[in-house]
Amino acid sequence: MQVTLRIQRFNPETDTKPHYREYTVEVEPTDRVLDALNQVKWYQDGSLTYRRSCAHGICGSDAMRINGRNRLACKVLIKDLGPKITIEPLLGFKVIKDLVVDLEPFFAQYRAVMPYLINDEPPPTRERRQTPEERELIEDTSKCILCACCTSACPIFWTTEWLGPAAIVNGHRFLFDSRDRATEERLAILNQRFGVWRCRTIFNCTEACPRGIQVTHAIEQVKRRILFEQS
Amino acid sequence: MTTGTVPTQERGPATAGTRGIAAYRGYRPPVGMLSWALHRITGLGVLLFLLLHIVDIFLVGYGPETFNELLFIYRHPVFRIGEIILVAGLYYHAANGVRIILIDFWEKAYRFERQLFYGVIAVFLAGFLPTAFFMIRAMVR
Amino acid sequence: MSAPRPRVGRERPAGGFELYSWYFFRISGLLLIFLAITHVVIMHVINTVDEIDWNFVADRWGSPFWRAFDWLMLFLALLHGLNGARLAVDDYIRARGWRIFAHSILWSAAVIFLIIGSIAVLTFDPSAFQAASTAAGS
Amino acid sequence: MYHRFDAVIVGAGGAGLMAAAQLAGKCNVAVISKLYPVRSHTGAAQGGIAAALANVEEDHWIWHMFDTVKGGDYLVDQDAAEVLAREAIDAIIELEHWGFPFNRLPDGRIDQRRFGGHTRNFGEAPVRRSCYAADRTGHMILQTLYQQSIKNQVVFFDEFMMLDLLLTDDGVCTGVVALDIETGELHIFHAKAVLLATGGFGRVYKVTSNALSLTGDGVAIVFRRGLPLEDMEFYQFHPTGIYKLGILLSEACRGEGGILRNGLGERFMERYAPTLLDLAPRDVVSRSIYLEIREGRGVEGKDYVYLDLTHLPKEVIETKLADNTDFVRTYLGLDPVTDPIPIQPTAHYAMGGIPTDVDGRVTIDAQNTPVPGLYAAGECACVSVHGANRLGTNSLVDLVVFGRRAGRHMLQFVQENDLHPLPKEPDYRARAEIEWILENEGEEKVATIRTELQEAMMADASVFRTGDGLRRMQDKLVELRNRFTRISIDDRSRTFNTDLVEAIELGYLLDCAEAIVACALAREESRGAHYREDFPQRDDANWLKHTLVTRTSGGLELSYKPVIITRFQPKERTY
Ligand SMILES: Cc1cc2nc3c(=O)[nH]c(=O)nc-3n(C[C@H](O)[C@H](O)[C@H](O)COP(=O)(O)OP(=O)(O)OC[C@H]3O[C@@H](n4cnc5c(N)ncnc54)[C@H](O)[C@@H]3O)c2cc1C
Ligand code: HEM
Ligand code: SF4
Ligand code: F3S
Ligand code: FES
Repeated sequence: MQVTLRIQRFNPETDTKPHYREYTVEVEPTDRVLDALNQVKWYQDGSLTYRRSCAHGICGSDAMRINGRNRLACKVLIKDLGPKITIEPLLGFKVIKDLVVDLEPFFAQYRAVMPYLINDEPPPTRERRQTPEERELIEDTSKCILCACCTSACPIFWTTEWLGPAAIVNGHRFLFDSRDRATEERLAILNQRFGVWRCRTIFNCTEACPRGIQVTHAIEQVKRRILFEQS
Repeated sequence: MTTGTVPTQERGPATAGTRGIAAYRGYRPPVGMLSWALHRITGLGVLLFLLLHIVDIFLVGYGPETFNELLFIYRHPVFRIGEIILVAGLYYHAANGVRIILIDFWEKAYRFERQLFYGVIAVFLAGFLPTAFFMIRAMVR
Repeated sequence: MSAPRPRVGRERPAGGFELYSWYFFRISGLLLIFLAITHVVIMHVINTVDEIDWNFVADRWGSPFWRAFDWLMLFLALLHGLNGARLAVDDYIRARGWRIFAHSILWSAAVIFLIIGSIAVLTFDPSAFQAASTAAGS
Repeated sequence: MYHRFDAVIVGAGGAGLMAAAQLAGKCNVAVISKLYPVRSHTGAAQGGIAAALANVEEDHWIWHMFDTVKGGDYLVDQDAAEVLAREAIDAIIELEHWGFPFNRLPDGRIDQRRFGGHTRNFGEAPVRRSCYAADRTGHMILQTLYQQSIKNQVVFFDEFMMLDLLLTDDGVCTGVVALDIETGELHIFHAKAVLLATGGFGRVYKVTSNALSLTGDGVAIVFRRGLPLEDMEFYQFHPTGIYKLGILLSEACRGEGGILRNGLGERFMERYAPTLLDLAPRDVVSRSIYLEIREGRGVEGKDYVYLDLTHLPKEVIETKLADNTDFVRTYLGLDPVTDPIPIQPTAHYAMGGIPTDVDGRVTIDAQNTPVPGLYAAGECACVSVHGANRLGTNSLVDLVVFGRRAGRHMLQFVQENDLHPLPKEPDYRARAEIEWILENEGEEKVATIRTELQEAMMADASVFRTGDGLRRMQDKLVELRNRFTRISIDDRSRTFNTDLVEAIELGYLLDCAEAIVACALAREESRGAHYREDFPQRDDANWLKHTLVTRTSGGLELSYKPVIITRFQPKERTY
């Protein structure tokens, strides 16, 4: 079937402002949007620029705005979108070129929550014990692939500076890990002015997450943790 | 290029790409975003009215003449319609406020995000329609 | 190129302002449901704007209960609403200078309106006028 | 731009990050990666990581070693397999201490499950050896290691693509040249030691489970600089990839009772492996599917067959195979509960690559002479623990065990050695390559050449090989290489030029393909994943040896190196 892709283009070397270009490609209805982009890049206009790698939704490279929603291009099929598809870069980040945005601020937010296990106690010779129930607490948030779909879907992130859902999800991943010992430092970070309280429970993040992570739920769990750990 | 932990956010100048309020135009809202936008707009709207209301209440202290002279404003049809909208805003805000509080304190609420929003609409209508009925009746009389 | 190591010392979560603000939203919001909605019902359902005049207010404020009721509503709604406006300011006003400016306006407004409102509700003395108006009326 | 480090690691997948963890904080180390580290393909691995922890039932490292050797059709270097099996246990515990969220037993220890080819007591019965985190084991390894890198303040150069390896005339490695993709600038990394961990090259084939970015860069660059590659003819095809997409459907589907059916609805494995049927080893099953397709019994005469799960209980499909079910639903719009799934063998894993010793040092000959300062680990390397056919879950072990060893050895190396001066004009080759591609005017398209390469490799150098097919492939490669000199790309800008990147990657793919074909043509026997229809028997008398292929001015040169056999003498491989 034929689809028309309306793609936001921007080349910093020649353009001052982003503009749109349309491409018509012949694809199968069951093809991914990424396949359609590849068609354009490989056979029509090699200068179209976007990130991609795994092509099946596990590396997080190709997060972009597809018909107004943040998606992974490799995880949406053409047939679910219809014959006209608008593709734009993620909101809230500096555009480097076409669909490629500067994710450095995103990773800086991620690093700010100390996303690693902290436990200064000398480890046992074998594994640290953790029950399946304790493990279950971090099942959902440990699925995060850092694709930035959630953060860039959050209206609070568009307009102001805050940690954003993805960083909080990764904070949650360690806060709720029974082996971690840095609860208080993490809570202190997340309790800051630009921490969890900025979240207005808008749920765009949850809707956007391609891994189906209950992002808002995780943020709310962190809020409750701060609330109850406080008193 | 990334390095170790950088605790603050660094953001380059936006050469292109949408940031700020303009971003709203480009994002297609699911219900969560709609409910929040309404909550914020109604909250700010009610606040604006409250500020006005404080001023007029202040005039009560200046005696019946001063105050009663002001009351024609309240009885003006435009203002009365405005008040109906205000009440609508307040009711929505109140109902949605309860929804937000539920999400915050009830562990399982996130599973019913959409249902809760529909509930908000239902509660809102249940409260607003009768109130509006009385207000409109008073107005046409 | 490499940044300073994050603190790894133990530290209690600071009882942050944002946390209390968040809490306040919820508590005041719940109280406001009763206050504001009762208010609306009295003003627009039981009575109508046509019936409300100075005497109505004077009568109502004859009771300390309604004074307390109205004052509490005023106090909570004002702080709740302005706190909400503060969030909006934080979200949409990014330039530091403007942000500080907007915050000062908000907090000044809070103080001023709280004072005016309190004066109106708490110091109102109908008898001063009632004497005059009965005199004038007869 | 010029940078100086003690050690530079190229590639931020499991192997690269594991090595970085050994060096961070102890010396001045940088990690260069053409993708953001968390985008590396290690994140795609599902099944698990094997180690004889014996948490669930009796197990010993020597059983693991045996399975590895047998699985590799005895082409495995047994000293390396021993290291792998012994150190796996340690490495898993280390990962756990770093926060890896393994699935657990009720008493809190790491849970383990069965996986193809892993057995108790030298082949008696399946054993539960694979440690896992749901079906996202690779994702968790990648995340855990990246998290450690952040903790250890590792310096990353993200979206920097290595273009050249700096070797002095006397064969010492002194660094790498890399392209900053974002700015188009060349950077010279001057270092005492370099580790290559650039992953596999599944993209030489049309249908593959590998990422679009897995183009064998490290392997090809080493090859271009005149160093040998080992065992390139051994490339594993996983039997069940989603049709056309190549996305992997785990072995567990068949473990749970799934059946392969051809276009006529026949359970065709009865013909090829009457006892083990659908659970025969990967190489055997892939061959059978391919044979059905070639004989016209694919579904609707096309090049796929069905994986049929419809007779399984719904809960099994929904819970035990949840992720696979999600893939099928998302990408095929089919429901495994009611529909058979179109599958075809998918290019999966390179057993061969850059030859190294057990410390990750890159070696150049049959005597294992190391290149001072050059290391390799992960899928791009060939320590030879996988021999002719890798067992499931053994690759992740390979990454952590040999990534770790390489890192440790590098640390010692950089502490004991001084920085070697760079060769003159270190970046002239890389610069010439970029300028050539940016300026070339021709009528050929990169994508067209790449597609033809992938299709031809799929036809003539994949599961089944013949002398004729391989020679045809050789001619095709000559043609493609010729046409490659006449490419022109659309994007001539410097900023984030992925058109340029894809052209460079095509060059690497051509190199890898050339090496595969040359080695496969020479090896006149069938062993593990290498199956020659014209030589269907394993031939230990002549071919129990590793292939080394080197590019010289006179073309490709093949030589051989003995297999190290310590504990287990080659036997017939029956399951
Ligand atoms: C779908 C799938 C499932 C799998 N499941 C399992 C399993 O269950 N168990 C198991 O043991 N194994 C499994 N494997 C195999 C295993 O995952 C891989 O072999 C392994 O992850 C490879 O790791 P690596 O570190 O060598 O490379 P990768 O993780 O592929 O990383 C390569 C790195 O090199 C970088 N790079 C590449 N070229 C350049 C360049 N020119 N310049 C700079 N950087 C460069 C990339 O950016 C990347 O960071 C699976 C593989 C696939 C494809
Ligand atoms: C009637 C009962 C009310 C309830 C239950 C209620 C509840 C809430 C809650 C829970 C919030 C916090 C939202 C969040 O954290 O995301 C909030 C925000 C807000 N409220 Fe109320 N509220 C009520 C009345 C009012 C009134 C009377 C005003 C106006 C004076 C008001 C103005 C606001 C504003 C401006 C915000 C900020 C909105 C935002 O930033 O998104 N509210 N309300
Ligand atoms: S939480 Fe989901 S949307 Fe957000 S970064 Fe992680 S995977 Fe992406
Ligand atoms: S969209 Fe934003 S406001 Fe909260 S619920 Fe999600 S982070
Ligand atoms: S390409 Fe990896 S998530 Fe889409």
